[in-house]
Amino acid sequence: MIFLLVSLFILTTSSLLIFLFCQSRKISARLFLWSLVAACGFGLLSAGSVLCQKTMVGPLTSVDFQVPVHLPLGEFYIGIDPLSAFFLLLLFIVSLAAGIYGYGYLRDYSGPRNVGVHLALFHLLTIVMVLVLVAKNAVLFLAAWELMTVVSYFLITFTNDNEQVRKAGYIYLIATHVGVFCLAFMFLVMGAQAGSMNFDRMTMTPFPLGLSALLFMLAFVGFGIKAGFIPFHVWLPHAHPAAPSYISALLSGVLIKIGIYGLMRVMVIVKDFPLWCPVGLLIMAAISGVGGVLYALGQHEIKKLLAYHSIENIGIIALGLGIGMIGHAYHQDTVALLGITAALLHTFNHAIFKGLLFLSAGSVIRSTHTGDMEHMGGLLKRLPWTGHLFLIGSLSICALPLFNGFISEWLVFRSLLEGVFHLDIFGIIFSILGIVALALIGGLAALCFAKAFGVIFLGHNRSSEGHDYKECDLTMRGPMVLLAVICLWVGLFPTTMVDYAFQAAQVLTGVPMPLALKVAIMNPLLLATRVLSYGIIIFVILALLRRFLMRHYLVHLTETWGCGYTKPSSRMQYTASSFAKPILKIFRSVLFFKVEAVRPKGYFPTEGKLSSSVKDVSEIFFFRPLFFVIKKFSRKLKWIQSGHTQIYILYILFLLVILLVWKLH
Amino acid sequence: MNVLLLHLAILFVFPPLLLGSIGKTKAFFAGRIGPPLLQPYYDILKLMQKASVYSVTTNWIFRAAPMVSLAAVVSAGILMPVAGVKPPVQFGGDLILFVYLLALARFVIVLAALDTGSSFEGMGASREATFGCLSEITVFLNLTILALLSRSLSLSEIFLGGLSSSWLQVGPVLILVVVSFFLVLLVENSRIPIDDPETHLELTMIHEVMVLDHSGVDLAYILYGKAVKLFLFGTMLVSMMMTFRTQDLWVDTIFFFFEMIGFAILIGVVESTMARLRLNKVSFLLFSAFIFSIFGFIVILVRGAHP
Amino acid sequence: MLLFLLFFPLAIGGLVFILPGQKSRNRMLIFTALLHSACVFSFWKFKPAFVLNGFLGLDALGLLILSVVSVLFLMVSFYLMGYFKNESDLAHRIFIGFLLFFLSFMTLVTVSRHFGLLLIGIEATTLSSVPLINFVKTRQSIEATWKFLMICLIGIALALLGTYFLAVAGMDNAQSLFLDKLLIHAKELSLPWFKMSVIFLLIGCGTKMGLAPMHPWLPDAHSQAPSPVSALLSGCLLNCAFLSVLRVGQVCFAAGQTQFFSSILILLGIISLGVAYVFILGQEDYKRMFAYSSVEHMGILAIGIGLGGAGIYGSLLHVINNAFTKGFVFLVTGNLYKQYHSKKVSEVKGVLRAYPITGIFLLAGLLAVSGVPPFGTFISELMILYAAVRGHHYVVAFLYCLFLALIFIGIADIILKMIQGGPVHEPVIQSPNCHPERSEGSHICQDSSPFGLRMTNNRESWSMIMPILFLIVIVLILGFYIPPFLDNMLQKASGLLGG
Amino acid sequence: MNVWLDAILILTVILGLFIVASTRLGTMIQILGLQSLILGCAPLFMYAQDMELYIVLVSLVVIVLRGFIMPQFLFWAIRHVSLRSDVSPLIGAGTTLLLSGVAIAGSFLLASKLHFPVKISSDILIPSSFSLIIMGFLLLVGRTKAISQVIGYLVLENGIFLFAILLLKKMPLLVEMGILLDLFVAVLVMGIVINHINDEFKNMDTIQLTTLKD
Repeated sequence: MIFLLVSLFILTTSSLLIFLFCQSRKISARLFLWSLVAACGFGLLSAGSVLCQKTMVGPLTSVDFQVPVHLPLGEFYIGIDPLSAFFLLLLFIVSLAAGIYGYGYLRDYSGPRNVGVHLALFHLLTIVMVLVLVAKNAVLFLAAWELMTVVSYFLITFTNDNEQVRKAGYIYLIATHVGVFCLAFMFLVMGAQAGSMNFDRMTMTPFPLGLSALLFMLAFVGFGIKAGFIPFHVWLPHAHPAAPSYISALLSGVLIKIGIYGLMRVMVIVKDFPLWCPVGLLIMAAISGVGGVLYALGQHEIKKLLAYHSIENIGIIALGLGIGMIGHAYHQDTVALLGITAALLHTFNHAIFKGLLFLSAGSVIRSTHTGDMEHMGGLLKRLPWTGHLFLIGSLSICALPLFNGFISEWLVFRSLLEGVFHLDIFGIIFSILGIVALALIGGLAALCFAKAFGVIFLGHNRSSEGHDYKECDLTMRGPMVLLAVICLWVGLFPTTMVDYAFQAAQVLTGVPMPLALKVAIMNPLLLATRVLSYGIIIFVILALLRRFLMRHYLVHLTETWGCGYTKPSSRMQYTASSFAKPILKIFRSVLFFKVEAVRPKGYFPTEGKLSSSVKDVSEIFFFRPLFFVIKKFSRKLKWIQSGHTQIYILYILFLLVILLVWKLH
Repeated sequence: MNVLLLHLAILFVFPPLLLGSIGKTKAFFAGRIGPPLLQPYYDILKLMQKASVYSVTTNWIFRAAPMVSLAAVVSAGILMPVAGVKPPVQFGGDLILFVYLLALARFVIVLAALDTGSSFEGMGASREATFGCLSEITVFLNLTILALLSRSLSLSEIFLGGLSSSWLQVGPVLILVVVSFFLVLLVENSRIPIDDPETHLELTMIHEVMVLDHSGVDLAYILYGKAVKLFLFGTMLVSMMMTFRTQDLWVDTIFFFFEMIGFAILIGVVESTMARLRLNKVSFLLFSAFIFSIFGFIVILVRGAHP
Repeated sequence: MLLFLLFFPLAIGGLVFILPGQKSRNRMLIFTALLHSACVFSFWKFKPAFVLNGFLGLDALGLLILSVVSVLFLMVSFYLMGYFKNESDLAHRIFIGFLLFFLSFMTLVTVSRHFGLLLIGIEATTLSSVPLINFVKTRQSIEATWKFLMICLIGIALALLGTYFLAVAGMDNAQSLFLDKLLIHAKELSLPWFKMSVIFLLIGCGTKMGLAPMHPWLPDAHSQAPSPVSALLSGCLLNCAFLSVLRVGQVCFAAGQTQFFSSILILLGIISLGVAYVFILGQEDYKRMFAYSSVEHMGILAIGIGLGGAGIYGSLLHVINNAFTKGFVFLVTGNLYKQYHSKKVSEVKGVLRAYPITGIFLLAGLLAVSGVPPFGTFISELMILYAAVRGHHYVVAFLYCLFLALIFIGIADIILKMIQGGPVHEPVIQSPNCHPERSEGSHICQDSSPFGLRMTNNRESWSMIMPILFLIVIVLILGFYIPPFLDNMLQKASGLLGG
Repeated sequence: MNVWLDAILILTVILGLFIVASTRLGTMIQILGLQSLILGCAPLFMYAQDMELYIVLVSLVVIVLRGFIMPQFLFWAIRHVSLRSDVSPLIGAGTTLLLSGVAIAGSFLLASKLHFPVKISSDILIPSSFSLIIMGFLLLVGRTKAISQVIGYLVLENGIFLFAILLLKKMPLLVEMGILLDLFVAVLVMGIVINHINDEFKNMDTIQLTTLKD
């Protein structure tokens, strides 16, 4: 705990100092860098110390700290239990990486905005996110949550001269703030039930099933907006392209995970829900996962694509969570623990590799000055570091073996299969649904990232004007390398993280982990990694064989075989849209996939055009009409303020008469 | 120990023979003598002795891809019980690893195809990835059914006797699974009616067009990898159908040998009797495979054959 | 002591009319305000005795509102120093004089223990604020004044009738309209008359308080008055009216008619929220928008009182928060108007870039008005919601949340448009009708150079920043921490209303 | 004496009807003055049995203020106005008259419903005050000239005062005087504002005062 307080203290003071020195960029940047490193170090220590404790006291060991400040409902009461600690872990890792990267990113920023203030806000965001994670009082939680929204809004709209950015920020602010009302409602209902706003007291109190269903729905909407479940995901694809890359890394790595954290916290407080709640969660998860990756396939703007992938991964996480809750509802501890562990681990992994992806995407955008994949290509030669780091990221997000994504998806699959084994027909049906969804997600994700990596980094360069691509420097490379290393580490030696995830999962299930089950989970993972090592050995052997066979041939290089075309040009490559077209055509009915083509005509054809696009259903067909209706309604009623005094007096009279009739008939 | 050696030996030596016997079958139907049975071995050895040509566009990915994919396929093979022989490694949930290793193999080949920056290979890559990710679902679903029937999550337990009782209980389900699995197998290994390994008309090909630029050792690796993959799928299909085992190792091996040859002949028959489907029909085929296995599930749930 | 508090500003106000020199008048104003607040804060320590055989007295509620009024008035009078630059001497005399009258009448409202006197005070505040609203005599301002005058007077007439009914209700026991007597005899009041009186009083005071549908005067008056005056109107005057509603509430609570009372209040509150949403969404005039948000907050107060329990504490807390928030928000609009010479949202761009301080203040205004932490409004609004949930008024809670969300959407849209983006470079020139505040309009001629904006930026004087900053800080602190003495006072006050 | 009181009350109501019916501002103001004057006398008749100095004082102030000063002031306020009749009212005179007839009936009905805690010397006092109030509202809502709205407000106030007569003894002098003073100041302010309106708009039609709206 003390470590956490220290890091909070460092962050607070340094953010104030940065704000004071915001005029001189040099000082503020230095200050930012070192304070960030120190604070994150202490934070990681605190999280680790909680997660490593091997006490048999049971899962609910939490270290508390309280400041005697009187507010009507709330008090400043924080504590770390394994669940919070787990999220703190990823928070500190990602914000460390993103922060250092941002320091490098902004070094040669020459815009009108004040960098010092921006950096101070970055610290502030870290602080409030920590507070959300460790808050043990609903009001503190809400306040921190709300602040988180506001601060992140300002970070997103850093470059708000751009109309697009302003719009994106506005959508983000609106969406999340509306979510806050659901949360406030939910927590207050809990508080009214428990008679106190402290989480501990709430955890003690039992909730009647009907009420808990209501709470679940409120929580799902409130936290789901933040986490980006379909159909509440609307803000994500707007916010990410608008924000600077390290901010999107933080958003998608940590911020949306905090939505997941909230959901889990609610599950800790309200222990049992009616069965349809987890089932609903599972279904929404399947929809978000598949929908997210399908939309991602349709995107050609790199950060939009990554944003939709965040939605997909939230779907995967929620699949694990859902099956875990179903298992909990059936009192199948194996399924429950497995599912929740899988969800937690995937949360961590996604934070890491999505952070990596966003950061590397950022340095791509920084050197190409565009986010449109159709103008990229062949960058692996020009930006070797970025390219390879992006490759590692995409291998992880495709859950391919050797990388961390595989471990967590393996766990999710495992839990779903356990569900198939241990549940009754009803449960089996939904486990199958989960399996199908997850399989589809995995395949599509692989397809999508083959497209992304291939189109951005491989082949010829598509852009017409020649850029001077310059590779990012050490301060930007370092954090990415750190994240990449973590990806590989978790992929090859998963035991530690899985162990931590177990610690956290026990908080949710409330039952301490039987050792046998732990072994039953751990062993396969170890064996799987052993198979992977065999694979590596085979690879080495093959490589040596190849070297041996080719020893006395000199490799000669030519053009790619153009299949008979005499002048193959870079514009003849497969583009991102054409790569994704077949699969999108298969799913066109749900995606509203449309291809507009202007075909060249005549003997001396003028230039033709071809563009394909997918429509985000929930945005186009739900939210926009909704807002339109709201605005229209308010415009319809403007006549109330007609400007005639006489009419106004009439209102008073009417009210008088109505009240008299109503009250004294 | 020798069991292990036997497993690896079969895994490494046998696969090209399948291709050979398929070729023979097709030649028989075409009324030709056709290439010798061991032609694939010759091809691979010949390719291994040749130099390679590389495009200037490509990176190391292009060169590493064949090795990675072959390694992935082989290490997937390490999980697969062959001829009633326990695989070197087995654990609960290795079927997931199995599928993901195959996915890895496909992924790197797709990347290699994109690496060349050629329009045709990009096209092939796109198609391969598309059909691959669609067939993956069905593979998973079928494996889940088998796991449910044999109450275990590891391939070896499923295929070594896990299913023997199920034929009696829920035969129809297994038939459905076998059919859908066979369809998926055709797609995964790019055989007719989905894809034609022989023709070299770029626009019609899926898998072949991806590897147009590979040559020499790399092509050899790819060919061999293809053979191993076919072998693995064939093994699964065969051990799905032939659950009967005498506990004698050698007898089982002989049996297995003939079963596989039979499987190859079956493929050959299909290839020589059917025409190639139009590309946009392939997804229907995959969908029907999916429907088969879903239907199998429904039968299971109705029969109450689940725990 | 109370008498001194009443008559001192009155006397000074009279004196100011004959006092030459703006400087001296300003000094007088500030001196009075300081003295006034000093007295008021002494009351927190030593409770003043009842005077005029019980006509005047100060209980917790009164003290609460009185202190709010006094602090806000002090800040506004500081602000005024930098606000008036060059306008006619007479206008200035009148303005300062009536400002002081206004103060003393508001004091009267807060200290009166007799319903008749209360109403007299309220009417007096109305009348004395007329010259303030009509300070710059343009068509719009005159129209606004007229509406304000007519509607408020009618409202007060109804309230007067209500008090008479109350007297009738208490004819055979309470024998008078003294609050304390009424509270004692509340149980024996004859119901039909009492209920009628409550209805009339609520409508009357609601009119003054700006509850929908009696609100229409409010946006006009607030948008047309000079910004400091709008700050006073929505920070002090509305709260005084709210106090009179609370007095009615006290009697109802004593008479055990809380149900009857609260149902009406909740209804009015919800209507006000709805009206605020309708007019805030897509509003073109930022002062009008803030005025409507005053309507919204009055609605919130009414709902809080109506819900009872924690809601009463919450809405009393919200009185303080809202008063200071609205105060500084309107002062900020004053700064904005000085810099952009327009109330049109479409003509204000990139404030944050052009005038960082004002921009940050405006931002704080957005957050505070829409109840976002760390501002105190968050806590108070949350408490009111809590009361709704606690009392199982789920429908009320739902509507409350819905309308607050919609209103936030509206306000955020407008303010973000204003503060973000690059600044507009050419200053906006308009026909004199469009900017009623002539005193400020006089800057235009100097500003019509491309660098006008920068110049006005320098004119952002300390006296126009410090008061705003002070108010913001208060609201911020209330968001983190409620000092025990304030807490006790709030407890006591809500105890009077049965909270 | 009740006969006198009743007569006075009826007279006030009838005068109110006259005001409602007439469209010429001058006459309206005069009749208003007359009505206020008679109202001023009402307390004297009501508390004829137990007269007190304080009541006399109140009624005197009322007679002077409302009967004489206010009308004069109103005349002063409209001295520049050329067009002295409220043409094109929102609700025509006939309709207004009809409505006020209905109002009178209604208020009698209402008054019969609620019973007064103590004995009143005249049982038509409450209904007549109600009907005056309603007439005031009719004027306020129905007329467009600023001045006629002021008149409406005054009629309303008269009605309220009529009711207040009942409670004259309960009300402390301070409060009564305060209320009267307030009323007087209110009329002053209104007059001043009407002057401003005249200056700015060149006439005092409130229809022009509708620029501020959403």
